Amino acid sequence: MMEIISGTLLLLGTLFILLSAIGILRMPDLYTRMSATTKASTLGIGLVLVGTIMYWQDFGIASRALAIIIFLFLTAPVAAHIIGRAAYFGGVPLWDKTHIDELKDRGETDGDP
Amino acid sequence: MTFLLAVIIGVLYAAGTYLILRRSMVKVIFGLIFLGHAANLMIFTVGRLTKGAPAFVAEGASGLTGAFADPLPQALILTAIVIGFGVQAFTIVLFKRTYQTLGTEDLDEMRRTDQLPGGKS
Amino acid sequence: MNPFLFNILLAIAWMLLVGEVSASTFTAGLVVGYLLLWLSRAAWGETRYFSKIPLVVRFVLYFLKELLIANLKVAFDIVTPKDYMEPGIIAVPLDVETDIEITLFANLVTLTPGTLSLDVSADRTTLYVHALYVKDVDRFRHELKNGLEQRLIEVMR
Amino acid sequence: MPALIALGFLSSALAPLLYRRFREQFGWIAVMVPVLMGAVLLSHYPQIAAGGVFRESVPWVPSLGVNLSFVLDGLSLTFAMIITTVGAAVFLFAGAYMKEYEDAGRFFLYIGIFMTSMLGVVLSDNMLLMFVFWELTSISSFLLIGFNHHKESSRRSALQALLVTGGGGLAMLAGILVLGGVTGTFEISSFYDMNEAITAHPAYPVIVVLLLLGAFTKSAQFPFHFWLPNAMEAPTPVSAYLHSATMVKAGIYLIARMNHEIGGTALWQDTVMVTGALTMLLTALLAFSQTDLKKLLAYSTLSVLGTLVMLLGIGSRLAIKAFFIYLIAHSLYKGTLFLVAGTLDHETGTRDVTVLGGLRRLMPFTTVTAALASFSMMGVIPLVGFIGKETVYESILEVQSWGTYLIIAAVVANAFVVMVTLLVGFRPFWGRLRETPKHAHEAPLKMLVGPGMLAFLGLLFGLFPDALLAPMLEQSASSILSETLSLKIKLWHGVNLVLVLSFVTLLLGGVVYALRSGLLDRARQVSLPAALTPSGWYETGLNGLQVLARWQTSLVQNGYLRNYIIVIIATAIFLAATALYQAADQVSIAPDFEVTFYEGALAFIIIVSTLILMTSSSRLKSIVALGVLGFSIGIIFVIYGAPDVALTTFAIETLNVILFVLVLYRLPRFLKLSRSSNRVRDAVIAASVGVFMTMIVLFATSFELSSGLKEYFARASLPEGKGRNVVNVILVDFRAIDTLGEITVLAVAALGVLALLKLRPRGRD
Amino acid sequence: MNRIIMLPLLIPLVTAVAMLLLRIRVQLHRVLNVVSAALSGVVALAIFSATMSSGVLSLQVGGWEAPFGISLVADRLSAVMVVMSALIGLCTALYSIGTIDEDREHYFYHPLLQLLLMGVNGAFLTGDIFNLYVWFEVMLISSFVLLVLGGLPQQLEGAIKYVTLNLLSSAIFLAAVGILYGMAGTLNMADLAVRIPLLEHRELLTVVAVLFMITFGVKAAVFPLFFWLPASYHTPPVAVSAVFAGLLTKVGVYAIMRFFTTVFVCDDAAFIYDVLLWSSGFTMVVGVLGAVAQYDMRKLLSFHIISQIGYMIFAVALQSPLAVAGGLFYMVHNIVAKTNLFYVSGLVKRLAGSYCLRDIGGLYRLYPLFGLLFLVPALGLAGIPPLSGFWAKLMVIRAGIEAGAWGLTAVALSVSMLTLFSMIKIWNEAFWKDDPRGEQSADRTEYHAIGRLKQGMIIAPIVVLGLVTVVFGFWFEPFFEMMMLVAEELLEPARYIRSVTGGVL
Amino acid sequence: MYSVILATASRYLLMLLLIFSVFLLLRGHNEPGGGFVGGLVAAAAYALYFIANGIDAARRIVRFEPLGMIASGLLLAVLSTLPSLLAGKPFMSGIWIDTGLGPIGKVGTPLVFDFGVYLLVLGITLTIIFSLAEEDSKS
Amino acid sequence: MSYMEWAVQLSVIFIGLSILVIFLRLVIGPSIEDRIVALDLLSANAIAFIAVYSIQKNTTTFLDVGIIVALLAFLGTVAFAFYLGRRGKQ
Ligand code: NA
Ligand code: NA
Repeated sequence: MMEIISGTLLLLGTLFILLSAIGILRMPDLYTRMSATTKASTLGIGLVLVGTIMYWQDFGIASRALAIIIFLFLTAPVAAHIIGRAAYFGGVPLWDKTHIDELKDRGETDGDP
Repeated sequence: MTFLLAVIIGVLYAAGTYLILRRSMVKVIFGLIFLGHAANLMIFTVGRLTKGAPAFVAEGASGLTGAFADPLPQALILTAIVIGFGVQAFTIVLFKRTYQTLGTEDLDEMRRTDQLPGGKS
Repeated sequence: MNPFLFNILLAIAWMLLVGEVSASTFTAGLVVGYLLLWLSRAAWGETRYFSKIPLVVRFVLYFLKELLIANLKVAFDIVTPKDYMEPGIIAVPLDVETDIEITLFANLVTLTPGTLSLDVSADRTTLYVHALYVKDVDRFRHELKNGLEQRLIEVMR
Repeated sequence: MPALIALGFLSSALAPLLYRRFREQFGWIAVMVPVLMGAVLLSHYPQIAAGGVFRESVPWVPSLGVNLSFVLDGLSLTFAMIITTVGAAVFLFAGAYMKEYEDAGRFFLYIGIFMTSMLGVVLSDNMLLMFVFWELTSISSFLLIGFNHHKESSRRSALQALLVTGGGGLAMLAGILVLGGVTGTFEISSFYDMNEAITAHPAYPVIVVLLLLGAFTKSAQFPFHFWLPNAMEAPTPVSAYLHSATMVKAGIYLIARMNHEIGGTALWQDTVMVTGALTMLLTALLAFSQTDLKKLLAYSTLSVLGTLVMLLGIGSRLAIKAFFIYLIAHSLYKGTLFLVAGTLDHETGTRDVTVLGGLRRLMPFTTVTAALASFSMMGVIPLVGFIGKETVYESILEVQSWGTYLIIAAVVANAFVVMVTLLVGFRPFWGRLRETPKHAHEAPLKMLVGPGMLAFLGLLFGLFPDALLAPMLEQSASSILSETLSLKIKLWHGVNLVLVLSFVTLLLGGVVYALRSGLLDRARQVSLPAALTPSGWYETGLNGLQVLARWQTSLVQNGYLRNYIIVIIATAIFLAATALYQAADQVSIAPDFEVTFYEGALAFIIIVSTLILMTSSSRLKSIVALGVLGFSIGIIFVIYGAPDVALTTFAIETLNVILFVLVLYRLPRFLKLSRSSNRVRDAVIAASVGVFMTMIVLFATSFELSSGLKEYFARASLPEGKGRNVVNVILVDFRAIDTLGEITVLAVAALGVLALLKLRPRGRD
Repeated sequence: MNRIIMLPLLIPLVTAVAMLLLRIRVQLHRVLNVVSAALSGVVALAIFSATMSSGVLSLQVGGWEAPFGISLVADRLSAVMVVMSALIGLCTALYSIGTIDEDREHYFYHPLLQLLLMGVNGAFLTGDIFNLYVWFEVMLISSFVLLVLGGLPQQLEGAIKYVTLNLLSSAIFLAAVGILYGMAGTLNMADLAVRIPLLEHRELLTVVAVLFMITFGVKAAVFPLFFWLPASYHTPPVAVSAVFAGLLTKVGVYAIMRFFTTVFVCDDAAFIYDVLLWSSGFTMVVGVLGAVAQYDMRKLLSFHIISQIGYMIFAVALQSPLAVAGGLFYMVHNIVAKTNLFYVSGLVKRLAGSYCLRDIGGLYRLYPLFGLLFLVPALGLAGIPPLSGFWAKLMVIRAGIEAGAWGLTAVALSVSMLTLFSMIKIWNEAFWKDDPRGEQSADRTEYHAIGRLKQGMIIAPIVVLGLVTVVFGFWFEPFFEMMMLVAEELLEPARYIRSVTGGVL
Repeated sequence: MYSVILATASRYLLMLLLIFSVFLLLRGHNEPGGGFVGGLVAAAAYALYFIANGIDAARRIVRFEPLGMIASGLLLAVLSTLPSLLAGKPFMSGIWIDTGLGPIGKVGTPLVFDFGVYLLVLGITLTIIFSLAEEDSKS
Repeated sequence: MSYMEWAVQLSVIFIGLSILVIFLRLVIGPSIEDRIVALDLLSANAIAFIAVYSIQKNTTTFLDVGIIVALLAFLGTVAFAFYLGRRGKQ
């Protein structure tokens, strides 16, 4: 039973990962790529790791896998944020169909502390 | 995979060699890093490969049995990697200082310490 | 004494009683301790330690749901050849105030697919969000504020 | 004798101190050393004359066959007496002559070292010991020739003398070592009886050539003669002592000393004789156009040295007898004349014969001394020079095959020597008085005693040759020849062919002298082109050496880092490929071709990111590629069961990124700097390295490795190393000292970074 | 007793750590440096006498028996080298006090010197081929930092080449160690010596040997692998140049000796000896011609290092006891004389204001005794009897003649001529020639500005090393016997192997 | 380049990473990890903090002079060799004490050695990063 | 072949494919930010691979590597962003 759940989680997770990979290839600009795929992969890894926890059913493994999940959920958005911000202020162009940009008018960052 | 690794090692050595022959200092650093990777992989491969069986003694066992990866090349590589890191960090900073001081990163312009005074070659 | 700290002390006590120093006994001690503390919550007077835990759990569940739905939406867009996206960068006025609140909110926004926190204004009153599906700007703003931000404030304060 | 040598060096070392203290009277102090040494050696005269030989040996480096072995026999006593006698005269003379030099104390140090070393050469009974002293004479000669070191010509001449004699010395060293290899010993007395064994040995020609190179350079034989006239840059006492009476005779001493041991063959005798004869004739002719007193004397010295060598080459009993008489005669009169030249220079301020004249009234004693020596030099009865020349002619006439040529050459050479004598010994004193830079008057006593004594000895030996010279010469000659001689030396042989030749010589000399002033200018013009003269060869060689050195250095050390790398790599590949080729028939490979999907993907990623890195001109792109590469390699370590290595790889890759990021944007964008031809060349080199390493890996993994170590670590890690992570146990326990070294490297690297970034140059060395 | 072997590693390390903890007290660094160097000297002598009397000392670090852990081994060769490193260490510690500026001292000059010595000693004492790599790296990184310390443009420029080429050689070393382990399954030198002759798959042995030879050849600066040396050795402060000149290349020579006489003794090594012989001839000639071309005193001396390495390699490759002993003594003598000449060059700079021989002169007139201090090492280096170099030359030449290596012997002799020539060039230019800038005052130089104590610290090492050169020359017999004992032991690796493996293997 | 999001996150991540680094150090003898990786992770934590908050802030939170860490790390490594000498065992032999404390387990000189490695690696990495960053912020 | 084995095999293939696709984005860029995002994603894939591989090889030791990868990948990304911020300022 656990094997079935675990195996399915693995497949589901890796599928999400593959999806995000296709996403990063297909999406039109950097922001849409990031927007779409960073978390897809985060979710995918999460699922894979849950599958791993199910498979081993060992506390030590579970704690390590959980640590990875927690860490990923903590860091992935931060990473996406700073790259996105750097890209925006560094002049990486938006997709043509981006119909609204409320940041453009402000145009300055909050600077160094 | 041994074959593939041998090819990878060859590629890394070739790339490292090519890069340390460049005139740009940064490329030379990349070349040295490549040579380091190549040497580490080489030690690893030549020490014979064992897939997926790290040299950890299981709980309750007193020693390793069955197939397991040779721990010695790993220890050697670890030492070499760490040493390589230290040396590389120093080298990177050295190159940076050199660039700042001499105002060029073209190695062809760094020939004064070799040349005979007044002589051109 | 802070009930949280005491909970930890209880867990350690449990560990010693069981006579096994391990992570699993410690976790068990935590759960047992929480239950005991909850049972005797009257003794602790005015504290939000006990109402917080269920709130957090609810928030996490809400978030996971949002995550899954948004992911599927994006996934659909990825695997189908036609693009349904109408991306834009929206300024979202913030009600959250402290660093940790802002950070959490921004991160949660980012984690939900389709949105990405690009920047926080220097006066910390506005979050700029890049979103994939912005049909109506004001509605988008409203949903974000009433949904995620409101629940977050609940948990945090 | 070791004590005597030690005393010599010790007293030399004291000279500068004593000189400072007793400046005025130093000549009298200095002269005590040669006098004392001479006296000590002379005290053995009775026994030596009776055929005794004194040997003393103190082990020095016995394992190498080098001992402080000394021998005092007739031959060495003769030379030793020349050294001490002329030494005494020169020291006394120099005490006054050198006063105008500020560092005269050092002069006595050097000349003292020289004298002692020279005594060492002639007293050594060990070839290597002799070589040691030999080299010391070269060095002290160098220091003395360059004594006027502010003059460039002095420095050049000193260097020239050192290089020529030093180079010959090295050949001699090789010869000695080969000889030692043949005989098994370096003790000269030990191979006294080995002549047959040595001459029959296949290495014999090598020995002869090498030893003679040493002798000929030291004794300034053609074509190595050119350094000697140039050595006249030295203060005159040095010229009198080293470059006329003693040091230049070291080579002659060597030939004489070795004659019995390795001579007797056509190779030895003919080489020596022909070289000597050539030197005798050519250098005498070269004297023709000289005007400097010392140069004139130097060329006549060369001619005499040639004669002496030639006599040794003739090697007959008569020739050896002539050799000794001529040797002594020459040392006495030439020493005198050099000192006279020194006196003239000192008193008049010039050494140019063409501007000197009529000094006989102002310098009567010098005039007499010069005349005495000159008569001896010209071979006029009753001076010892007369006997010398008579015997020389006599012995040449005995020579069978070459005799006629040799006698003509000898007469011509001697005629030129006569010319020199007339120029140096008479012309400055006779005729009308001429203006000189300094106002001349008679030299002080200290400068007169030495030359006077030497000249007087020449007369004495001429008058009583049989009593004074014969006994010692008998013993000397028997050191050279294998038989005991009984010599009779007579002043007057009666009227015979030899006497006629003596007259012809004088007559011819007079004619040459008379013709000289008319021909002088023309003679100067016909100087040979540099390419044809040995000194030209020397100059060309020296310049060529410099040019070659510069060319080679700028070729090899060209400053291009990549050239250096290419050479190193090419050398490695060439040698390794050669080695591999030699073992090619045994090589076999059995690679494992099995590849899973993810391994293939990994390899693909590694190779593509490598290509990106090699071609990219964007810095950041390169670093991203480097990151991908590092992570991929890390994954390989994961796949093959090396989690610790993988961890470390990941950690270091990330730190590298941080480092690069902090450093990189200070650096310029990559430029394509190399020419495309260079790129092709580099690609070929790189590819060969890659192929080579791939092959090595395949070969090395073609068989099972049975390493007891792997199993041992697996067994001992937990029970003895107390750890389950075998790799970590190796790192912190089994091979902890590796790790200690490793962290030391890290610490130093950090210090280096700190110093590089914080310590700013302030223009120090 | 054999525990004493670790002290040449520990003493410098502990000293360096102490210095780093006491960072501000630079004066204390100086004292510590000297004390530590002196202590190392005592230890080195103790090790030396122990190896002379009771044979090979070995220490299994961590108590792990031989091929499994790492062995430190002191045989006579190692002991001699450790003594030399201590001597140079002590002299340089003194000389540094007189010549190193306080900025550099503040940026770890003294601890770096100690760690350099630690690396050098480690290389001399280790009995494990990978551990040798580690000590090489310790030595290298210390030398890198010492080389650039101060950050002058020419230092940086020289360091770029020095660093790159040495890293290249390290990469080759690492590869060679890896392949060797892959073939023989061990890293212990004694164990390797036992296993290599018995290997079944030996086709790569010569290739591995070539790689090792290239690595050590680069370190030793043999032809054509020496380029890093003349590019850099003249750029750092002269005390650093001196210790580099004395010790670093000799570590390469030591490694060649060790590897190709103890570890790698089989028919496959014949190829290496041939290559070494060829290389030695070129090394002698190219090095000395390089010196002839130079007018910068330190550059001139640097090229001479190369030339003299040629003699050592020549001797080592001949492999007879006399040759090896000769090569060894050549090395010992050269360490002393060459270091001393660099010290002298520093003094020349401080007295005359420049290293460039064209620009200076008149030293002999002003400082005649200094002339003597120069002549001793210079003539010693040129092999003028009875100074140390004469015996070294004598042994090597004799060994060459005995081996019938006529051509190379002739080369060696001619090169010694050119050595003399370039030493005399220094003498003529710096000492005898008048100063081209006109008369200089004798007491207004950089040297006279530094005070009595520092002056003494400059002079003392020059005098000490000069005396060593003289003592070697005059009392050569005991040293000769010593060198022969060392060579015999080296050529008879069984004793080394027995000591390390305890006779187990 | 300051981002309130990154700065806030870095404060929490710092603690997380530091704990993890100690964890890696302590069980490196039995599981993957060890002093070297532990030290690198700790350094990474401070590096992160530096990037998020600037060099001065990072300097402030590192309580010890990095150079001192290097020296102490080396010192510890050297000191770990002393017990073997006092116990009369071969140089650098491991000496072990059983603490009886479950997760900590046996404590021995190799652990002390590994801790030395940890400190040193942390020290050198900080030295390198901080001095580069300082030079960077100066110009 | 059990379901689990089958699932693991397939998962590895998914990850492998995904890695190749992401790598393609890394190669083509076009902006440096694209490459950095791709690199970040690659390391996420590496974590997944490590998890699946540890099941395939039935060893648990690799999971620790996963933690480190997660951690360091983040740091790397931050460092790149730091650089980009610097570059933007210049
Ligand atoms: Na991430
Ligand atoms: Na570890």
